[in-house]
Amino acid sequence: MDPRGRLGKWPVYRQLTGRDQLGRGTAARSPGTEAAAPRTESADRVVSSICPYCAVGCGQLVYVARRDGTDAVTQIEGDPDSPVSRGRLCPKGAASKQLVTHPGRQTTVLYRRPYAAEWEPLSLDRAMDMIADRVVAAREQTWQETWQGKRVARTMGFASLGGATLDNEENYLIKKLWTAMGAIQIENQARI
Amino acid sequence: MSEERQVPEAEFRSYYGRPILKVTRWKEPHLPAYLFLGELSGAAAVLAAAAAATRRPALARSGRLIAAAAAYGGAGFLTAELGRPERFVNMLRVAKPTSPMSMGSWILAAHSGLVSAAAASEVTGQLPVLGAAAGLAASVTGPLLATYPGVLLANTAVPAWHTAYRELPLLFAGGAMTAAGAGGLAVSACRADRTDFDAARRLALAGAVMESAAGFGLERLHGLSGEPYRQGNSGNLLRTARFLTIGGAAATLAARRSRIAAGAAAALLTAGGVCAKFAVLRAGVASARDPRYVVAAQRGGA
Amino acid sequence: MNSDCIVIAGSNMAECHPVAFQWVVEAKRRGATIIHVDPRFTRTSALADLHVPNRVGGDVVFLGALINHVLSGGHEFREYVTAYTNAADILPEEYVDAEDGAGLFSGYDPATRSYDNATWRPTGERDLTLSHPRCVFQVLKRHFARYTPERVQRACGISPQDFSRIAATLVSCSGRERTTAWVYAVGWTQHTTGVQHIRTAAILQLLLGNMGRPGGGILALRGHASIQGSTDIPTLFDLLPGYLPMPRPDDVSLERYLTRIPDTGFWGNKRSYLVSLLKAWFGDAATAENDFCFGALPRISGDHGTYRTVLDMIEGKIKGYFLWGQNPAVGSAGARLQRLAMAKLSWLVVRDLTVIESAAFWKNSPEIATGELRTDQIGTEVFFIPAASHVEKGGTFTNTQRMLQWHHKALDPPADARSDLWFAYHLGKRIRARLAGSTAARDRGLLNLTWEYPESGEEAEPAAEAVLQEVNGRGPDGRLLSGFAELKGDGSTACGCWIYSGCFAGGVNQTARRRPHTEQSWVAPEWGWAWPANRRILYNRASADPAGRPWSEAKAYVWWDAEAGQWTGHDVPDFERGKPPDFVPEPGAAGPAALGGADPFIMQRDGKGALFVSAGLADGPLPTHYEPAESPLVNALYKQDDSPVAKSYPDHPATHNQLGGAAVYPFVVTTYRLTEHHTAGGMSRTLSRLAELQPELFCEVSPSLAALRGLENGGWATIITARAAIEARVLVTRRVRPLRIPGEGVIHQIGLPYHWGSEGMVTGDTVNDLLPFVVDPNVFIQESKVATCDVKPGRRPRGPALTDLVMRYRREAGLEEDR
Amino acid sequence: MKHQASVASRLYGRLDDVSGEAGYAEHPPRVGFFTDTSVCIGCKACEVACKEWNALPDPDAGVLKLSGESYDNTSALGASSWRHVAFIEQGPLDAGAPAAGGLSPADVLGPALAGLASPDSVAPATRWLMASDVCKHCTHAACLDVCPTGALVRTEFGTVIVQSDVCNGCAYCVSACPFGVIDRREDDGRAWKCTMCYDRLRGGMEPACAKACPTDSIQFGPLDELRVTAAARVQELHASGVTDARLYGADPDDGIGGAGAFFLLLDEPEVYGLPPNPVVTTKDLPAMWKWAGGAAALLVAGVAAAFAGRRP
Repeated sequence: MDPRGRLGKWPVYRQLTGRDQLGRGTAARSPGTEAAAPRTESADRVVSSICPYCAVGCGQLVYVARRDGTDAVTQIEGDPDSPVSRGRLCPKGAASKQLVTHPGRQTTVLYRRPYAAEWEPLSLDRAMDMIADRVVAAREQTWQETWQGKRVARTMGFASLGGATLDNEENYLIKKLWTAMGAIQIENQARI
Repeated sequence: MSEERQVPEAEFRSYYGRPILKVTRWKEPHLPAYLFLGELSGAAAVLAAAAAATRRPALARSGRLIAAAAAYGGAGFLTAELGRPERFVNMLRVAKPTSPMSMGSWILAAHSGLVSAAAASEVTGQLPVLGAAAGLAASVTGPLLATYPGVLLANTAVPAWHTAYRELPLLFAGGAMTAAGAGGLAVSACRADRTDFDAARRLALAGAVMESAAGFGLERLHGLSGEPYRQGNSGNLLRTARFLTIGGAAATLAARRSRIAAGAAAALLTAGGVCAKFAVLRAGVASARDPRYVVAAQRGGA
Repeated sequence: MNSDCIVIAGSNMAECHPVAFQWVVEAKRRGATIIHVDPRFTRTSALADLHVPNRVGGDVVFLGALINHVLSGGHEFREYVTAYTNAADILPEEYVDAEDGAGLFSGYDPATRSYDNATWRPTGERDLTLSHPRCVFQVLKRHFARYTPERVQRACGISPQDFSRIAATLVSCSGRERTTAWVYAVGWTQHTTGVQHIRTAAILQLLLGNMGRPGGGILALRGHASIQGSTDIPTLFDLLPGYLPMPRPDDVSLERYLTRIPDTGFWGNKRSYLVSLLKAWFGDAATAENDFCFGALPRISGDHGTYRTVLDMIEGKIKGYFLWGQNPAVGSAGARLQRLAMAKLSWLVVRDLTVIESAAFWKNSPEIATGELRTDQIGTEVFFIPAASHVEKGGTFTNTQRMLQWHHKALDPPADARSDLWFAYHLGKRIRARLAGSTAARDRGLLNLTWEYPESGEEAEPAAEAVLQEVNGRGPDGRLLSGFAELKGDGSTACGCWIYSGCFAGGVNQTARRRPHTEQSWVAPEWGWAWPANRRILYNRASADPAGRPWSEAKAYVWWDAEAGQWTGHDVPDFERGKPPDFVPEPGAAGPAALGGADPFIMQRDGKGALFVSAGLADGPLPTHYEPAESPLVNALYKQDDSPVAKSYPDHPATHNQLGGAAVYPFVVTTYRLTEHHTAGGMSRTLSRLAELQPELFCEVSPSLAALRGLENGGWATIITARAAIEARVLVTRRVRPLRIPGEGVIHQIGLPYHWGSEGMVTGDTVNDLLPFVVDPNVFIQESKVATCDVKPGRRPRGPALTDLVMRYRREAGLEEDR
Repeated sequence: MKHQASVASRLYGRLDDVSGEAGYAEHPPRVGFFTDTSVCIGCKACEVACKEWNALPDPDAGVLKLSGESYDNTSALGASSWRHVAFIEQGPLDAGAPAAGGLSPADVLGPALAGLASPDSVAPATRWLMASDVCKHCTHAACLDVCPTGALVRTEFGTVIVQSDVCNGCAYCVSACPFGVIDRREDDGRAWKCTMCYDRLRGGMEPACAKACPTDSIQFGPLDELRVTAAARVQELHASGVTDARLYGADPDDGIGGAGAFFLLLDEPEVYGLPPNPVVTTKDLPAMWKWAGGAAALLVAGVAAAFAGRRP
């Protein structure tokens, strides 16, 4: 830095004394430009993931940084190592960061009372208990031990829809639990 | 739904009729006002110096005051036009000859300093020699302040402005003389001593002639690029400006006697100048918005 | 990438699977010919060498005519067909082909609208000369003899020139030295003849010798991230993990159940698959004495598909409903009925990232606007339980190439959001706690369930790795198994899903392998793990000739290494490693032992590719053209107009007469997706980055239809079917062409992307309201690719007037009662 | 490497070492984009990847309308859209030169539909051009030249960026850009455009759009290498019968000295909304200053003449 400090920072001075007389480059660079760096470099960790949208299964890299005490996803982009996608993504895959961080995401439990006109908040724990009660009750009320004289040991009291957007492990537990409960009305997007 | 963009098809193709260029972000009244005040300040400074040199102290005094006021008025509009006005000082961050606005900023800064000094010494009576020197120097920065905007507009991708790089500086130089002349008329009309009045009148007349000639030159710009100066709202405005200026010139001729005529002449000339600036801005907007001008110009139909 | 020709039909690959499309572009750069068959000229067509617009619903005629072209011209890959397909099987005299049965095969019972396939079973003799009149090859020839290029023009609007150009390309790009690949998606499957579309392509590919070979085969482009996974480990009513069928009331014992599953090929080890599953679920409680708790499984008794369930729901028979990342109020056909059904529930639980239409139907559904439903009269109690996103939980997706890929948990989910693993696990814990003391028989299964997984973090998230290990299977000593070959039927092994066994081989999570593609072969076996046994191309034994030599150097993939005495190649052989090509099975052998050394299709009894399917399909052993449920054309090939076995629920008041005739609804409407949006829009219309790319629902119409109905580009149009009326902006485009059908005049087709609903940043009417409950008889998939409609300029009426508009059209079509 | 290029070539024409001319003693090779629109599938992954990486502001929900112009609802580059995918639907008649009766995309909107009776009177679409447009990072960048604050600068990679900690929103660049790329964001006040992911380049990373592009239509790399690849690709296409293929912005002797982001197009540039033969305005700047000087002199002369009369 020039001994006269402040004057040395003035681009016009740098134009006169440096290699960039016309002020098109080095003379006019600002502190912000000098400090430029990709925000992924300040990430605490990078996790390899798979895009949640379609069945191609493109590889994704998820960058996480710790900001004021909480972890936050700062970038999601393609995983160049993937033989399926070679680091590339489609518009939906490229929007994954917004998918997981956008304010429109509903992250607290909502409960609608029968006939009510609005949602009301409910604790997760309370909601889980209420749902368990309703499942046990519905199962009991609609249990079918036999059908047309043959043993079926099932309930048609409650149904389940969904699974194509879930992990295999999640599908496995749902199918395992539902079947053990005798609930046979279980379906997912593979059928629509 | 997009009827108004329905441009005649005949010989050219575009992307759904959408503009190729970006329409300027410069707004009314800011740009026209800055152009007019810049011209006024520049020419007034020259007038003041000429007046001082020809022992017309009253006119010199008025000239310096007008030059200072117009300079600050212009700077005010320029800063208000910025997206980030609080960073107006960044205009002096670099000195880039490739940027007319960079050069213009330095000219404006110097000119404002000089006319302020001249005006200050005029008002306070202090340091008259220094004041006179500043006034004299301002007669160098003044003309540049008046005509550099011609380069500023011409040095863009807007076909109507770019092809007018000869006419625009002349239009603004003429406009400057007219503005200063009109100012002189207005100021000296109410004084008994006629010589100030005659000089201002001659100046106004010369300015009117030059401004009208340049305006006429704009309309005659051959090819599609000049079309906005002939047609549409911008074309009408340019013709109106010329009528006002010519009217003003006529009034100036008749203004030898009555003060009212002098006032009318000053008003008409000023109105003509301002109107010409609006016309030039709107011509630029029309030229950027219609892709035909870009395509035709670059396909050789310019 | 290794294909000489790629035919994309029933799929819009560039838009719906864009990143996979890079490989089609790669193939094109190497000189492959890309053909796209689609009613619209889409972004896929823009990159194709040839786009052929077709009338939606004529696919079997088009594919059948290609088969006819191959057979009548002798273009089949003779050696491949003779050795690897059941072309030589001879059919019984009793068999009557649809050709002679006016569109019906022998064994059809009009009362039950179903077939008895007794007369389809081959006699057992075979004629390798393929000349016996009743051998499959000749039956096939006769079956498709009338599927001519002229017939294709009449049924599909495809010109003979286009047809012959495709046929010639297919033939020239198949055989020893060259292979052709077919790519399809729901464009083929969402029809009442969906399964048969794929069957026709399978026959064609077998005849051309493209199956099991690099650059050949049929690629199903599945939709969701793990929709393949959700059929392998099925949250489906009719399947157990690994495609084992759900037990039926007659399966009074494990043995009785096992006899119902054919002993074909590797299905021969069915006992070890099922018993291992039961041991995985019920652990020590499952013993040989109690049939390994086989009795604890519920029995299904017919169609419990989502459409049947929704109809039961409308009648108030169903109390509760769980939605796991699915949005039927917008994404399911007959969306209006979906919403009316949910209004009859006692309680509804929705698991999603945002408040989707199905969660807020009681507030914002179209029926509230028309007054058919009133918020204060909807008694459904609704729980919205926020879900964790894919970066807030660990687990595997199975992609459209059967590859399991682990996605790592990057951070904890916010606030109340939890993974579905957490939700299912903790719901199960709570339910089991409530039934802990019960001695009731029905609760024994639930209480005997192995339901302990290591929990971590203050949210007590169950370990997904542990669940995957259970799926992989363990030996008696708890050791993680390395493949389904190690499964035993005596209860000494436990395995959650036999086809996934090996995904945790050697205690290593194979699905989490990430060796960069730049550091391994183009088959990339060390990235993730494909079932079964990490084989990337199935039936790849067929890439070698009967003697085990590659058909050609260019297309070498898997071959017999005589010295090493085993199969080897670029991929894991889809064949018993040590079985030599000249192996002849013992007479009377069953299961894998019955497969010879030249029998690549190891899931079939005889290891041969099935040109003729004698069992397993509800709508006939050979694909036969039937018109869609709603069609502007009459079947030009058979007296039997539409599918004789398709299901349209005529017994239910809500679907009693849901179909409209072509007189009042003259135009064909087809639905599809856009690159920029995701199915029902919950994961795209809520995001500004995607919403701004395609902000409004639009319909694509040809300039001539626009002129016919006075539609203006950018203006509004109302589309009316027998079920509903919706409004959409108009996009006039020459990419949608009117089809000139000789003798029928012009068929106009309208395209409608179905992503829009009432919630999110950009909203719009729900296209699925327009569609009926009409499903394919095999897998019950709905016909949402083709229906008939009318279209009018301007926006639709608001409030009750909308219902009046629909009813006015219905009355005109002779459908008086309420829809 | 002769640093002191002649003055003329510093304003216009071929300039081989654009970073050197801007004062960088040593610098990496100039990098850029080659966009091969013949493999673009119009998926807009580039638009989303760019906005997500650069955290560009969302348009307010109210403004989200269907454009009615094929699948392009972005419509143009701008202060908050640094990538824009164009969609052009063409039939056999209007591929190449505009035939009289041909339907060019622009008039699909207009009255041409009124007279249609029979379905075949309109030729079917046989071509759907798609192209991802971006800032050209010109060798002679008018925006950079006219910028009075030195906010727009040449980087060590030869790219052009707006330094947002300097820009005061004078908007001169908006009128100077011959491609209509850069614009001022009205609520923010500053001008914005594609930075070719300058921050990523500093980290040795590829720009977000190039990385995301599924079919590698957007290729990033050293500009010299890209020009070789592009020329070969054009030959490849011509050989396979796609005779419309041509490069746009690849010629270092063109009006802007060659673009840092150039294209392979399949039709005339204006069909994509690109200027057919852009020339950097700086080329005529010396002449402009001469005319301004002359006018200033005239002004002085005029005033002098006006005051020339003797003072009694």
